[in-house]
Amino acid sequence: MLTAAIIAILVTMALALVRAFLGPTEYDRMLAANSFGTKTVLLIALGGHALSWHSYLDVALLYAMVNFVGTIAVMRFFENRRQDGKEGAGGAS
Amino acid sequence: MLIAIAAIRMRDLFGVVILFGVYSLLTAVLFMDLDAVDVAFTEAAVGAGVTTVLLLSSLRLTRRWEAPPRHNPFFSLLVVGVTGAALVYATLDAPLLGDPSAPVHKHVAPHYLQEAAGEVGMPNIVTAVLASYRGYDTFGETLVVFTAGLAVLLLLGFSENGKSRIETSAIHDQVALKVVVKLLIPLILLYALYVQFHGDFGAGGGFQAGVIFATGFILYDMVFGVENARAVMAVAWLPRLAALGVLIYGGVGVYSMLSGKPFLDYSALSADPVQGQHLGVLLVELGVGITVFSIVLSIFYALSGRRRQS
Amino acid sequence: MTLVLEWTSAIFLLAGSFLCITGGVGLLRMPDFFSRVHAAGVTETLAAPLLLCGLMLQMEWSLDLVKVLMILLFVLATNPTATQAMAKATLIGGQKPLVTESESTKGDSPSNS
Amino acid sequence: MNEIPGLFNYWVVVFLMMAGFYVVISQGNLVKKLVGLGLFQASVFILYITMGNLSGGQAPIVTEGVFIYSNPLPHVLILTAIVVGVATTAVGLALIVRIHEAYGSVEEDEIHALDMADDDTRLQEGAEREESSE
Amino acid sequence: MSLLDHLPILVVIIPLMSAPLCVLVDRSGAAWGVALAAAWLSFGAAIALALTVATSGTLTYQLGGWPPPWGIEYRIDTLASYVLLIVTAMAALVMLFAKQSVPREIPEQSIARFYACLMLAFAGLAGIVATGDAFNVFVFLEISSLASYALISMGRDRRALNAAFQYLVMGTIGATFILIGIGFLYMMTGTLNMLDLAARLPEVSDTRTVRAGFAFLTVGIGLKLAMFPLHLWLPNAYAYAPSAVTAFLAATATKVAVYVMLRFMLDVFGADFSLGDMPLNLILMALGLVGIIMASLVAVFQDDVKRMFAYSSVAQIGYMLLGIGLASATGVGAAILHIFNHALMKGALFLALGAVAYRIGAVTLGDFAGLGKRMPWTMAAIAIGGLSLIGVPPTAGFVSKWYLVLGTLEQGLWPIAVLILIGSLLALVYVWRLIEAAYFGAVAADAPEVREAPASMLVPIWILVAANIYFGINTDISVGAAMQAATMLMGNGG
Repeated sequence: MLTAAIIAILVTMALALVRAFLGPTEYDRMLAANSFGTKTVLLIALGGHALSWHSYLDVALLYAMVNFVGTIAVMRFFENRRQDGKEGAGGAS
Repeated sequence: MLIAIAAIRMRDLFGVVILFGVYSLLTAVLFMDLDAVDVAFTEAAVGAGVTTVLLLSSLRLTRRWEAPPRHNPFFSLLVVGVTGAALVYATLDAPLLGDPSAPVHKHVAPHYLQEAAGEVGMPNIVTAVLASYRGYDTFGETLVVFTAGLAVLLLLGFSENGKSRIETSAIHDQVALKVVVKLLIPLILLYALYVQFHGDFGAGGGFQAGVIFATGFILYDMVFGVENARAVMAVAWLPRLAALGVLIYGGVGVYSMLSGKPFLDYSALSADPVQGQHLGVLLVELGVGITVFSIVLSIFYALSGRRRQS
Repeated sequence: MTLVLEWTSAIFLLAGSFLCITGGVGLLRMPDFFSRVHAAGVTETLAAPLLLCGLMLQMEWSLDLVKVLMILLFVLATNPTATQAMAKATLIGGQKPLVTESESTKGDSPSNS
Repeated sequence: MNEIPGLFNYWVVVFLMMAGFYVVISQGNLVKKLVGLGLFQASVFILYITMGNLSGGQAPIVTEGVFIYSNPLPHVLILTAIVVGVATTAVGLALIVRIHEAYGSVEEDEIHALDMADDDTRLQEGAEREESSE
Repeated sequence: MSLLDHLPILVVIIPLMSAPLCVLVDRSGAAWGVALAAAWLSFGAAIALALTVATSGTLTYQLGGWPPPWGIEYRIDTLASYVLLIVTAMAALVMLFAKQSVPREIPEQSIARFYACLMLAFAGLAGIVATGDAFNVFVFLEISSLASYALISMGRDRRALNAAFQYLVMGTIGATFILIGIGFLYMMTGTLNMLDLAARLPEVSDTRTVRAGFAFLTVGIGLKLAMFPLHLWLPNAYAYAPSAVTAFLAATATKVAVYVMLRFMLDVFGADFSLGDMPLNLILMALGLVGIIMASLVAVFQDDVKRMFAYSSVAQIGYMLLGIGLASATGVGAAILHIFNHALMKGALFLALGAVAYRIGAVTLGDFAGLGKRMPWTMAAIAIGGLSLIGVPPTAGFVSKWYLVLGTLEQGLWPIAVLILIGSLLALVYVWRLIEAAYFGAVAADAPEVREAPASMLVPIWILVAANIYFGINTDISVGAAMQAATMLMGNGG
């Protein structure tokens, strides 16, 4: 049953990756990356258990944290971009 | 692989950075699979975390879109092709993956695996080798970090008043975010301490702990604004703190030298050699942790405190 | 007892997997950013605890269990927050939710080349 | 994934390495160059870790009941190398920020053009000075 | 263990530990004091070390008390002590020079950090020379490179930034190549200790992996030492860095890279493998020659004097590579000798240029007009350094070129000897352009009043100039040590 769950996570990761490639706006990429990160946490937690890796949970916890911090860092990136809107015309419609 | 190709093709640097972070995550998973827990841990904290944050911070200061390529890529492709061919050529005689008869597993490593637990007295052999057998390399590594911090400070310096940053951000004044972050930060710092002192038994150690600790502060800075963060941790003290970390590490070495043992011989620290090793590794990891924490944080401040100039 | 545990765990895992994939498909197929946030955020927030609960039910009682619990709490705390913050940031950043028919959201995106 | 036979892992590494290397030498954008450098280095890390792997091995943390461990030495080396890599990236980023402040651009070609313009003006100044001295 | 036993590590540790101290005191004067003391102490340790090695042979030092293939080992043989002596001596002199020069070029609040970086660069170079562990070379290489990127970027011209970035990219590629090379070696032998590597390599030396590892190491080190087609980063980096930095790096950084090359090629792989089985001797010879001619030609057309001498450095590296490529004890000896002599002359030249820049503010050829009368001591130093660069008899430059020509003639390669002479002639041309401007050029009417450089600058410059002449006349010490080191290197491998 773990295997099934892992496969499901892998499929979702692939879907998220496709979204990250396609864009079209940077917000989509951010979302996809965030979702991808969460899935990685789950993957390590489940996969680590299945393959009995050593201290995989530490890594998973770290990932969960890094993912959150990374997402916030990305969001902070937007703030300035909006003010000098000339260059980052990507998202503003 | 796909990510790498996509990262090359994409001209939106922002996308490149995000994909690079994702790529780091995948690399770390691969490291886990190849039994390199410590490396995966570090790669996750550094590659996916710190590097992404730093790249984004500096992207904020520079331009986001890349100009279309103008060069004929033929020459580069040729160089790359030759190098690649050399690499493939090299792998033809290389031992297979996981082959137990490969020279790497025959010569030096078995000694570590058999003796480290007895000589250094800690189950995590990576930490034992890192901090004791090749402790001097790690001292060098700490100095590399220290040098990098110095270099960044020389180049950028801290902006003198934190007010220079315009505080109308997309995540400014988000109440839910602030509350959650406020709750999380103590947890993160606690976790960093756990990683710092658990390095003897599992994945972790001074470097990773320093990064995580700094991440906590970076998070605080990003959500609550630069003035508040700097009130907690005065900027001027960061380089000194880093120097202190290096001095702790070096001091352990000098102490062992003064007591008649070679540089960084931790057995000089206590009457019982194994006890001394333990104490030495602990102190050394502490030094690494302090240095890394203060350098990572000061690099972040230096990059993020700067105002964009056009 | 073990049988019950196994079955519960299996149910949790299956439900989690299902949600996970649903979220992924939603992330890919939804027409604009806000619906994608919705798809990804909502499913993820439920899928992660489900999967982790399923995992916890399979484990023995040890320090690791506590760690999984911590991951669970962490994900539970950060995920909705991040999703909400993202949506808000996007709204501030100038994206408009797609209310009626799609006209302009895709045209002006010079990002991927 | 451990069953991937023989050398395949190396070849993936080689491919990644070359991708990173290509970015470094062919791209004109300085930020992207740094990302390429990171890619290049990360793939070298994988190379080291690959050679340290031992089939059926466990992570090199002494646990009861486990007798085969992977080689810890490459792990140690790569820990150091990762740190070196991120240090380099940080310094490179700081340089880029300064370059952007000084030139207003992070494209190699544009910077080069600006430099050439600088040289020209400097030569002219020098020539004028020489003329005035004669 | 007495203090004497700790000498190998002291040379490296003193400057290393002084760097955090510089940051802690954070005052320009005090930081200078700390750095100066550290440099001179380290120099003293290097002298003591050289004497010990000369009497009692190769020294080893086990870091952390772990025996070598498991721990890291420091190994000081004749060659290492010789190069250490050069590096520490240059650092000590540059620190004297820096007192006046640095406050002029660096903003006040970063001076302490600047000295810390300088000390780190210095310690990194010393660490590379002293170590006997392949991976440790990489770590210390990175310390010194990172520090030098920062140092170069401190130049006042905005192009210093770009130069530093170019150097960073090239240097990191080089370091990564070295890392790949070391990885392949480790893969095939399972060890990182150089001595152990040398012992275990012959078994596997015909595998393709080792050959590729060899190639990667060569290219990587070639990037670091600015071997001819890979030299693009060097002229800009040297031209725009602050003058104290240029003097220090020009006199030491590439020399240490040459040392690393010698160490790996001849010690680890063995002369038979690298110069016999692999066609490295031909490649090095060809690249060395092309480098000499091309770089000298470019140097002739430079207007910026710093840049001119930077290109001349590329050419001089060509001489060293040529010497190694000759694959004989005389050739390698000449190369080692040239490391020493080139450090002397380039140190003197760049320090003198720094003094000129200190007084005038720029160093284009036009600025030199009439300087012979206005800064007589400085210009005399430049003139003698230039003569040494050309290789005129009573100077040190002559000695190393003489041995180089001797080495080529030994093997009957007289066309190469002719090319060396052509290279010297080109050097004559560019040095002459400078001297002509300085002594025969008319002073511009509106030129500002210029005084002689301050004494604290002249002293280190003239110490180096005196050394140039001394080692040109009394060749026993330098030649003896170089030849001994060369025989050892060739003997070990063959």
